[in-house]
Amino acid sequence: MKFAIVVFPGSNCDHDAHYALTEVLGYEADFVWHKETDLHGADAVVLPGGFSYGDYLRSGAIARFSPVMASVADFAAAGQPVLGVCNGFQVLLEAGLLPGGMRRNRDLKFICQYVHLRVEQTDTLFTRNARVGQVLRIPIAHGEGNYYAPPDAMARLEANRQVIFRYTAPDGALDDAWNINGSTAAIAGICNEARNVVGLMPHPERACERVVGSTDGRVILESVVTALTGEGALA
Amino acid sequence: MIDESTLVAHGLTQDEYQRVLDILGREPNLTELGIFAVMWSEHCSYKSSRVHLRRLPTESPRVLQGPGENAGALDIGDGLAAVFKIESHNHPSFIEPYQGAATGVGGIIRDIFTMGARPIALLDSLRFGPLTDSKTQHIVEGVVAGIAGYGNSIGIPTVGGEVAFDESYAGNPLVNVFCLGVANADALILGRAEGVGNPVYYVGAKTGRDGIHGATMASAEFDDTIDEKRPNVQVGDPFMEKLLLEACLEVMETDALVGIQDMGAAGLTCATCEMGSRGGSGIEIDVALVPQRETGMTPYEIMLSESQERMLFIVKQGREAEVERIFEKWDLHAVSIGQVTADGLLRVRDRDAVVVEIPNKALADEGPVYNRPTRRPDDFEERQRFDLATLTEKPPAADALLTLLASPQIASKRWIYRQYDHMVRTNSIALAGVGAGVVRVKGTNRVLAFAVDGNGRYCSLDPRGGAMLAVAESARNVACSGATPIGATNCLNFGNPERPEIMWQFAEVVDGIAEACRALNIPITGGNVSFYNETDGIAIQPTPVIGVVGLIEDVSNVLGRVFSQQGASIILLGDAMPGLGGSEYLKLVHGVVRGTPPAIRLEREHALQRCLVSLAQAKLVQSAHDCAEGGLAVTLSECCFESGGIGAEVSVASVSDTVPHDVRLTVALFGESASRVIVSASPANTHDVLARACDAGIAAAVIGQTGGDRLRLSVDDAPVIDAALSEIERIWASGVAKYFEGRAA
Amino acid sequence: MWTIFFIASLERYDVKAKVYVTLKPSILDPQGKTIAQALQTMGYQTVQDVRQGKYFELDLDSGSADEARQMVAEVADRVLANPVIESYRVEVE
Amino acid sequence: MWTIFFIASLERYDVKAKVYVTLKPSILDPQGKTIAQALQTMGYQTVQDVRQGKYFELDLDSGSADEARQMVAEVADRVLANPVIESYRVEVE
Ligand SMILES: Nc1ncnc2c1ncn2[C@@H]1O[C@H](COP(=O)(O)OP(=O)(O)O)[C@@H](O)[C@H]1O
Ligand SMILES: [Mg+2]
Repeated sequence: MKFAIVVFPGSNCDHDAHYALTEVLGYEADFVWHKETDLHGADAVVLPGGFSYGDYLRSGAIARFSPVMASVADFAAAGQPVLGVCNGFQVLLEAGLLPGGMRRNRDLKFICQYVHLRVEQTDTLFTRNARVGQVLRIPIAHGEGNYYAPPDAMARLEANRQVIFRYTAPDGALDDAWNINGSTAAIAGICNEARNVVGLMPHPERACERVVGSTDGRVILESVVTALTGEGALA
Repeated sequence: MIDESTLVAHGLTQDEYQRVLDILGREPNLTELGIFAVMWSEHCSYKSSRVHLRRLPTESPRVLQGPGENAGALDIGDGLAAVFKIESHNHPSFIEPYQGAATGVGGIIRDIFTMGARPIALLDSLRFGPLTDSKTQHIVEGVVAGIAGYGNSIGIPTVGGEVAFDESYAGNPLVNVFCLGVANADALILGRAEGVGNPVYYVGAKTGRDGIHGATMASAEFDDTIDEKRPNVQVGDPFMEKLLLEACLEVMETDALVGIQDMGAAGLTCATCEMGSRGGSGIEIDVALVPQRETGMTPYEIMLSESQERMLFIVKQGREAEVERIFEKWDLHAVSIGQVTADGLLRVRDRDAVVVEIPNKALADEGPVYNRPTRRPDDFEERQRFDLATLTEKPPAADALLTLLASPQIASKRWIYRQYDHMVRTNSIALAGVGAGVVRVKGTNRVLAFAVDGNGRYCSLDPRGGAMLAVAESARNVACSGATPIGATNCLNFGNPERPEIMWQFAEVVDGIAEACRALNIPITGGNVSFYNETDGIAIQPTPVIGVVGLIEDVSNVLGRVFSQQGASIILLGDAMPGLGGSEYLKLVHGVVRGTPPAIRLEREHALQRCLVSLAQAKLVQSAHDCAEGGLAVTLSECCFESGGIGAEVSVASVSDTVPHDVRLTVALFGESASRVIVSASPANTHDVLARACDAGIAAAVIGQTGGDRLRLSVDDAPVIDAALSEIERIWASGVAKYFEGRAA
Repeated sequence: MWTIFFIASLERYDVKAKVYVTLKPSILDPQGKTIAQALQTMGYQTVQDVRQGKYFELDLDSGSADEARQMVAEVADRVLANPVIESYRVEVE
Repeated sequence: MWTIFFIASLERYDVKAKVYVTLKPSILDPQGKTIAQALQTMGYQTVQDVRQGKYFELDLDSGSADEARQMVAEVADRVLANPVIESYRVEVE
């Protein structure tokens, strides 16, 4: 099982993703420089967090024009798994591989803290090992994570069950006070219609070891391995 | 040609100018004069502080690099080095809070990766005026956002820091930033130019007219002409620096580099002459080859520009293409602007014309050195005098505790550190806000812990004692996480050194730091001095900020601040002593800043810290928290906060020889006696903890148990505080944030 | 009371103001520079330089356009722009 | 070669273009809302609403104003604005 981790200029969670996937979880992972168009024969692609191009203009707005993105789009179109984390999610939105866009956080501040995410759907490549309603404790670190999609797009997202994670209270209750950045419908993560492309603002790669505070992020990274290889499938 | 007013504009004295004439044996031209002026400014030359800084201890078997290079380095085992330093960006942060703080972060990060280290953590040490003032709120908002904006973008976690508020900083905020990186111990890269004929390369942002004379500005007080100093503002570009960081680290792996230095204060001038001087070489460059952002720039402007995110490096002849290729990969264009020469001169050309010719050594090492007069302030003894009996009308203890917990000084700093990405790089073990920064070193079992501390109020009452307390507190914070302190850096923030009272404070502080570092076996590997922190003749409190670095050899020995179990024993290590001098309680509850700060016995402090480390290694304690501002009552509260609702019931005896009787209670609760730590231990381990403390010669007593959802405190068996934890925690949690609700960012 | 209030409210106008905030020309604009480079890389070779600024639309309920102009200039100076590094321009319709 | 280059370079114009980008009207603008509230708190009671957007100045070296207009419209649509949430306006001098 091999992952490709795309490195844009300004990506800064690329090494964290690599460490989590290889050192912690024991998979293979290659960095793919944004000017490359070959995905190194990977089985899954990760667009990591960070500040591609400094987040200048809009988060992800410049990175989506990188040469590698055409290959990522083809890879996604072929039904293969693509995960965008934080800035990676923003790149996927800008690239049109996922619907919607991001605004500044409701309180206009960058926010770094643990949040609670409720798993809404498990029939995606990145949540199949989780339970519906399971609450994950995973950190966020972003200034522009206030998700928005126009009403018609929202209706389609909900009808197609494309909302995968929502910000909730620790017990999984929806509550505006726990909607950390003011996202529409408390959306923390979504998938595409084919359910192979997933983007989320929280950082699963930061929540893979007890020593740094949580292991709740593993289920997201492990799900795709189970989906592709059968390893670690739930009984 | 060089007249009196030109000298004044450049901040050079007649004597200094005479020295220039002697060195050159001729009149300098204006560009040369500008170069001398910045290199001999206080900021670059340390002319007022040098004679004192020599008294600091700088050696230990772990020191790989002491003061003098871009950063210090300590051996941390496994073939690795911790590379760290602290820098101030006080003046720029007052003029433009966001950009000033942001470029301060950028500058210290460059100092670290210049040494060949990958930066892995930042800490910030901040001082502002009272938060009730809207101008201060604006500054705080900008500074915090600026640090966040730069650190978050470049992907280096800000894992902790400290902040204090006092009137003396209202017109002179302090922004000190500490950065730490990890390098291979045998691959440290130095800022030297060697090898005649080796090319000198420039890479990074283009040069604009930014911050020309920033270094001389940092060496002058603020006054009504501040507006004229404004066009100098430098804007940070963290994206550019991220590219530089990655490209430089990649180039450093090739061994094609001879030396490298960032262009910080005094820009191209400082980078060229310092590298030349360290390597005993000459350097010749052509300013026409320097990439420029603006048109019509003169050699003077190019040499003195402080545009950010620029590096200068020397490449081994024949390896140029390899180096250029790596920079190209990162979309950076490294250009050769000159070469190393044998004559020891800084020679600057503008195409065919030679515009500067000055010996590197004269600029970098042979600047003026002043042993400025010192005088103890006349009111020194008077301010230390304080009679506890004058404290009438004391509020009930419970009310005083609430006042303290609600004050920004003591309240939760979450509003600040939540804006900092403190988790990127997935090394942060203790989360920001729960003690020292604690960061693992991937690929090893080792952990580094570091803290910045400094108490300006203590230092204003007793500079020497206050400095010792700062070293002790910083080291104690590190030891509370289970780490052995192994080295330190320092940032010395003071007023105008030309005033004898300020110079006296400075000399006393240096002596205090030196004495404490010797006693605690902590070498100083570098630092920074920031003078002229005055507005309209009013100086800041003398504020030494000490950044101590500690080492934990086994990640499983890391300790946190908060109680982790119900029913644990609460143990106080160390003695309570009489006195309230300089305390947070006196200031916040009575508005009094007087008395003598707590006395410190350094050998006891050392024993306490060693004892803490041994308790952590033996896994006998569950938590440890330094007893500092606000005394025992505040410290116990902090141990309960963020613990998931674990309360405590504690009973202590008052300090017996304190008079009068009703003050004893106050001293017991809010006195800030040094060298005290609260630890918690399971009942089964309690005896062993006490026995180890006894062996170490440390007073230790079980003062209560964790449990319940209240904080209950008795003094001499009389209950004095009984509060619902959730309620006092709410007050503490909003103490800083409440000032920023509804502000337009 | 009622009448006075009624008359006063009749005298208010809906005014739209626009404020353009730009970095002063000599100040580095990292965003603009990065955007310009990206556009060139994408093949928009004719782009020489890009500067990024801020743009505000204010809806006011003002006594007069003059009153609005004065107020918006003050707001621009105090809040919307950072006069240390930015300049601004106000337009009132 | 020389002549051709010379003629070509004669035919280029320095063109300045401006692009204004704002969130679509139906989308809540958290920045604008916060500024409006802050202004009201500061005593600017006549402020009803604020919207914050971005403003770009592009320096081009174009064959003609028309060519520039077309190119800038494309750049605004593809790059400077995100049409999912933003609208834009282009001005070419
Ligand atoms: N300016 C700051 N930046 C980041 N974190 C801060 C800042 N100020 C305080 N903190 C965090 O808040 C915690 C409490 O601060 P402080 O009371 O100074 O700690 P301590 O009592 O351990 O010295 C610290 O552990 C620190 O990590
Ligand atoms: Mg402290």
